[in-house]
Parts: sequence; C-alpha cells; structure tokens
Amino acid sequence: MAATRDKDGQSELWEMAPGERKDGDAALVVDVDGFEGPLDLLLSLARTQKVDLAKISILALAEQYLSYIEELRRLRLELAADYLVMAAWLAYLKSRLLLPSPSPDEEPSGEEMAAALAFRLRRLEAMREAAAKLVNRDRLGREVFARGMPEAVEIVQRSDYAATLYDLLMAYASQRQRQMVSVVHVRRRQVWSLAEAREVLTRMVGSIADWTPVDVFLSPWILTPEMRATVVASSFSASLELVREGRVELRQTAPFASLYMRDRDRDGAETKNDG
Amino acid sequence: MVDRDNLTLLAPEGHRMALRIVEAMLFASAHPLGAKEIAARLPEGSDVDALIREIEHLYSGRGVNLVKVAGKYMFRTASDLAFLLQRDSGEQKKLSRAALETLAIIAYHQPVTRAEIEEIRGVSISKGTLDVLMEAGWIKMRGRRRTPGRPVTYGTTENFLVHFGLEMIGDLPGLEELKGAGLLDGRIPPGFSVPEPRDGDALRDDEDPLDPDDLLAAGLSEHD
Amino acid sequence: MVDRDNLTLLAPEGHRMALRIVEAMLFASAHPLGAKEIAARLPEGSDVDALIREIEHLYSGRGVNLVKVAGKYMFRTASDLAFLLQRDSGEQKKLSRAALETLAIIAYHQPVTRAEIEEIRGVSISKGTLDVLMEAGWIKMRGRRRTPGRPVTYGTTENFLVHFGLEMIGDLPGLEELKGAGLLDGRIPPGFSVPEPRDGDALRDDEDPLDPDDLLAAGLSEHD
Repeated sequence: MAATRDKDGQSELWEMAPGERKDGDAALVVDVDGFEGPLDLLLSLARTQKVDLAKISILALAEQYLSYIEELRRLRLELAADYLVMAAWLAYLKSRLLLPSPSPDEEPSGEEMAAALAFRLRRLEAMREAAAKLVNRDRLGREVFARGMPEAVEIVQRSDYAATLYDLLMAYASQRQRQMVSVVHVRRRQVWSLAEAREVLTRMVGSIADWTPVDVFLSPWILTPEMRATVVASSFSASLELVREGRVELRQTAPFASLYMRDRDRDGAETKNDG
Repeated sequence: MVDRDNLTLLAPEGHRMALRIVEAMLFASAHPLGAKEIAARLPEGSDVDALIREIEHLYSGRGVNLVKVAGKYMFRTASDLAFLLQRDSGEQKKLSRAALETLAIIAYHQPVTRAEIEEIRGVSISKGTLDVLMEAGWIKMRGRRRTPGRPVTYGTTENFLVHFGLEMIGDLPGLEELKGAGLLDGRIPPGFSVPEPRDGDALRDDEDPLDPDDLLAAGLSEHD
Repeated sequence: MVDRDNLTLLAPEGHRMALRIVEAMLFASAHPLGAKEIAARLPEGSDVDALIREIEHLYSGRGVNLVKVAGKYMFRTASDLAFLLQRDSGEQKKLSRAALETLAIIAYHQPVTRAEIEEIRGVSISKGTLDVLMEAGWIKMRGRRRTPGRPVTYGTTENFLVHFGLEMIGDLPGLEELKGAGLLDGRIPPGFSVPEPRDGDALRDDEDPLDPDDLLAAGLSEHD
C-alpha cells in the first residue's frame, strides 16, 4: 500500500507536519499519524486499486481497510475513535453487500451505501485536485506582483463648504435687517432733550447782547440735517419755558420768520435806559 | 503590432489624455479598480471599456500586464517572469494541507458551514484552520444557515479572487467538470440540482444574516 | 514616435525579455532601484543603462513615466495627471450662520476690517469664522487700514465669484433688488443703505499693503 501523495503533485505544496507520513513501503507503515481521518485513509487505500474511483470496488476497499485496522490493533497501537467507527461501518457495509437485504424498503441497500461512500471519496479527491489547481495558479505576491510602490490616491482634505448665492444674500439681508433696530437706537440718542436745550439756551443767552436769531445759538448742535428738527423743536419748547419764567424774551416779525431771543435781565436794563 | 501603439500616439488629444489617465490610475493603484471608479475620473461620456481594452492590448506581451480580477482591473507583473521576481517577496508561509483543502471546499461549495466542510473532508477541522484563512483575508463569515443550531456559513472574499487571479468565482479551475459530476452537491447521492459556488454578498434563502456578536467575535480576522 | 515602440517589439527575443524583466522589476519594487540592482537579475553583459533609457523613452508622454530619483529609477504617474489622482475627501459642510453673514458683509462692504464687521453684525466674530472663510478660499487679506492699529482689511477672492456664480462682484444685488426679491422687508428706515461692492485688487486710498509677516501668518489658510 503505497502512499500516493505525489500522484497529484501536492506534496510539495504544503508543509509536511512533523511526523507526517512520507512515502514508504506500505507494509511498514502501520500508524495512521499521517492520515487526516478515516476518509483520507480510505482514499489512500482506494488509490492502490489503481482504477477510476468511479469504478472502484467498495467491497474490496472495505476489506482492505478492515485488515489494515486489524493489523494496527494486532500491534496494540492506539487508534482514534473515528477510525474504529469507520471500521464498524465498513464491516456493516460489507455484510450488507454480501448478504441479501432482509427488508429492501426500510433502509438504504448495501449498494446505495457503497455508492454514497464512493461519492464521498470522489468528492474528497476532487476537492484535493481543486486545491492543487488553485494553489498552483499564479498567485499575487508569489508569482505575480502588484505595484510595489502604490501611489495612493492622494486624499486632499478640502473643506468643501456648501453655500448658495441665495444663502449668502439671505444671510446678508436678514442680518442687516436685524441690525436696523440698533440703527434706530443710535438715532434716538441724537434727539435733543428739553433739559439739554434749556441748559444750552440758558448758557448762550447770558453771553449775548442783543436780539439774536435762535438759529445762531443752535448752529453748533445742528451737526446733521436730521438733527435740525429735534434741536429746533426742543429749543423752542425750552425757550417758551424760559420766557414764562421771565428769563428771556422772544420776538418774531412774521409767521415762519426767524425767531429772535434776548436776555430778559439785560433787556430790562436797556428798557430802563430806553424808558 | 505597431498599429495598436499608434492608437495611443495618433489618436486625438482627448482620447490620448483619457488613455493616459486610465493608465496612470491603474498603474498607481495596488488594488484592482472597477470600471466605475475609473470612469469617475474621466470626462463624461468616455468609453471606459474601450480605453481599458486598449491598455490591456498595449501591455500584452510586456513585463507588466493588465488583468481582470474580481471584476476589476489591475496591473500585475507578467506571470512568466515569476521566477525572476520571486526573490523579492519575503518568505511566504506555506498553507497547511488542511487549510488549503478547507479553502478549496469553501471556494467551491460556498456558502458552506463548518459541519459541511468536515463532512467533505471526513475529519474535524480545527479552529486554527479557519482562523488562518480568515487572517489571510480569503474567507469570511457570510451568515447563518437557517437550520437547527444556526451554524455560521463561510464564503470567499474579493481578496481571494485577487490573490488567486480569478476574474470571478465562476472561473475556479475545473468548476464545470465538478459541477457535471455532481461533486459540488452536498447531498449523497447527488440529486438533480447542481449547486454552484456563489460568493455574492446576497444571502441565500437558507441563510440568515450574521448576529452582531459574530462580527464582534470575528474581530480583526474579518477582512472583508 | 513609432520607432521607440518598435524597439521593444522588433528587438531580438533576448533583448525583449531583458526589457520585460526591467519593466517588471521596476513595477514590483517597493523602492527605487539602482542600475546595479537591476543588472543583478539580468543576463551577464546586459547593457542596463541602455535598457533603462529605452524604457524611459517608451514611457515618456504616457500616463506613467520612468523617473530617476536619488540616482535610482522608479515608475511614477505623470506629474501633469496629479490632479486626477487626488481625491476630494471633504464632504460638503454647511457654513455656519456666523460665517455666512461675515462672508456677506465682507462681500458687500469690502475692504472691511474685523472691527467693522463686528460693528455691522453687532457681535464679535471668532478667529475661527474668518479662518473658515479663508480656508474655503472665499476671502483674503487685502491690506491694512491706514488708521490707528492698522487693522487688516478683508475682501473676497476670485474663488468667491466662481463659487457663487457671479461674473463680478458688482453683480451682487443692491438694496432695491434685495427688496424686490423679498429678502428685505418694506420697513427700511431712511438712511439704510447697501454699499456697492467692489473687489478690485488695487488698494484704496486708506489702505496700506499687507506686511510681509501677514502673509506668513496667513500660512496655508491663505488660498488666494
């Protein structure tokens, strides 16, 4: 019984595990260390029949296996349980093949069982051959090589901000619109209060001699056209109050004409002079 | 022979530019690129397939060839130069026989459970065997078989196709003969239906998705 | 042009093989190769330099070129195709409202200082906001206002026009147009105005050029 690993050329393709069985005289090979289970052993035995697995005599194979196992047991070698299970199954198969089936409908016939085993052996063999073909292909990194210095597609970390013109205009318009409120605030601060007007008028009137247009007093405060209304209005109100208090005099020659103002005290003195 | 080169040289500027772009992209990448990925960098309306064919042709017989793997394209050194280049590669670990057989069984029978692999090999497989294949990035857990115990189903990855230079899983060597002989059928004796290995991500009728825990357990060994 | 390809195609078998080997070695190597390293894989007496020159010539004008770096050789994608091999990873980010408003104010009121922007917005702006706009390539530092403290003035870039589809900055809608588009409602106080934006590079009367340090400080965020 020759080990047949070399037949498919696979022995060079995989590592021999330490203690793995090499080729040798079958008569001397009595351990099963090198076999990968009972099916592998059966396949090796089947190869010794040197026929197509499809035409193999399962009965002869079963007898070979049983005598092989018997030989191992005679040498008092420990055998893995699955080898013994296979032996028992093959002994049963053998009996089914040799003896007429008692009840043909109840369980698979000996021929069916034999066919099933033959199929399994062929399938295992086929997979072994397929593995050999596969491993013999030009493999990337063994026989053929990819680019040694792949130029990784450069990842450019570009922050692509998405914004449309509409977004932009919307942002601008609504922002400016919001700020209009505070713009109004600024303008309100430019309103001349009555107190302000009164203080300014009191101070100014004391320093002038004769009838003077109110506009002249106010001109330093009318910085912008917008200020004119509030300054004029507040100072007019303030001046009326000062007249009521007897502090100043007002004079207007015609409607909408310039308003003149003078200090009451000074005027009083002059009046005395006039009078 | 000269004509094919002239294609590049004499073609209109736009065509030549497109060729150069495809060439550069494929050349630069260590990974296979799909036609779509390539098209994304080309002017709209470019005939990517024609450009690829042209480059394929241009490089045939060269030291570097354009090949199609896993439905994508990549440049590889010509296989007949293997003997010269092998010294470059680091000492590659050989696959154990058990791992190689297991890989073949998964490739041809996928989706396949561990019990089915063991049934075919007639021997139990160690956890380490599947781990080695996972680690190599060649197999992945696909889902769970809708049978009692909900066993995990295994399949091959795109990486598997790339490594073994297969355009698609249907290109596995000897697949047709195996199918014809009914040897890819899990049942005994072979039935009428002949299953085909499929590595598509879509689960079969009898597969459930993986549990979240599976993916966690697979950890770093889940390459795909 | 055809001749150089013919060199490969018509050369004797041995020469062609040598060329293929050099090509494959250069392709597969993880680092640039020197002439000596290449020669070690070639039949004795091969003219390595001539082979390299031939390959250099063969690939000139292609999408991939043979270049010499540090006295060694390597394939490199053609430099004019660099832009194609770059991938924009940036997913589109939305501009914050602060950034958008700041951008709009800069667009309309340029040249404008940070303090002026803050006055218009009625709120201080963070450094980050201007950085974002600089990074997006939409604004630039123009100069320095000729006022105490010499604050930097900002303006929009050509990129800004491109992004927002404006032919020129003057195409930004004015007050009446903003009102007409319903972006400003009717209650507009007198005196409210929208400036007529101008982005010319020429500095205004009240602007000084930027200091050399400004450009330095702007560093990479200065896109324009």
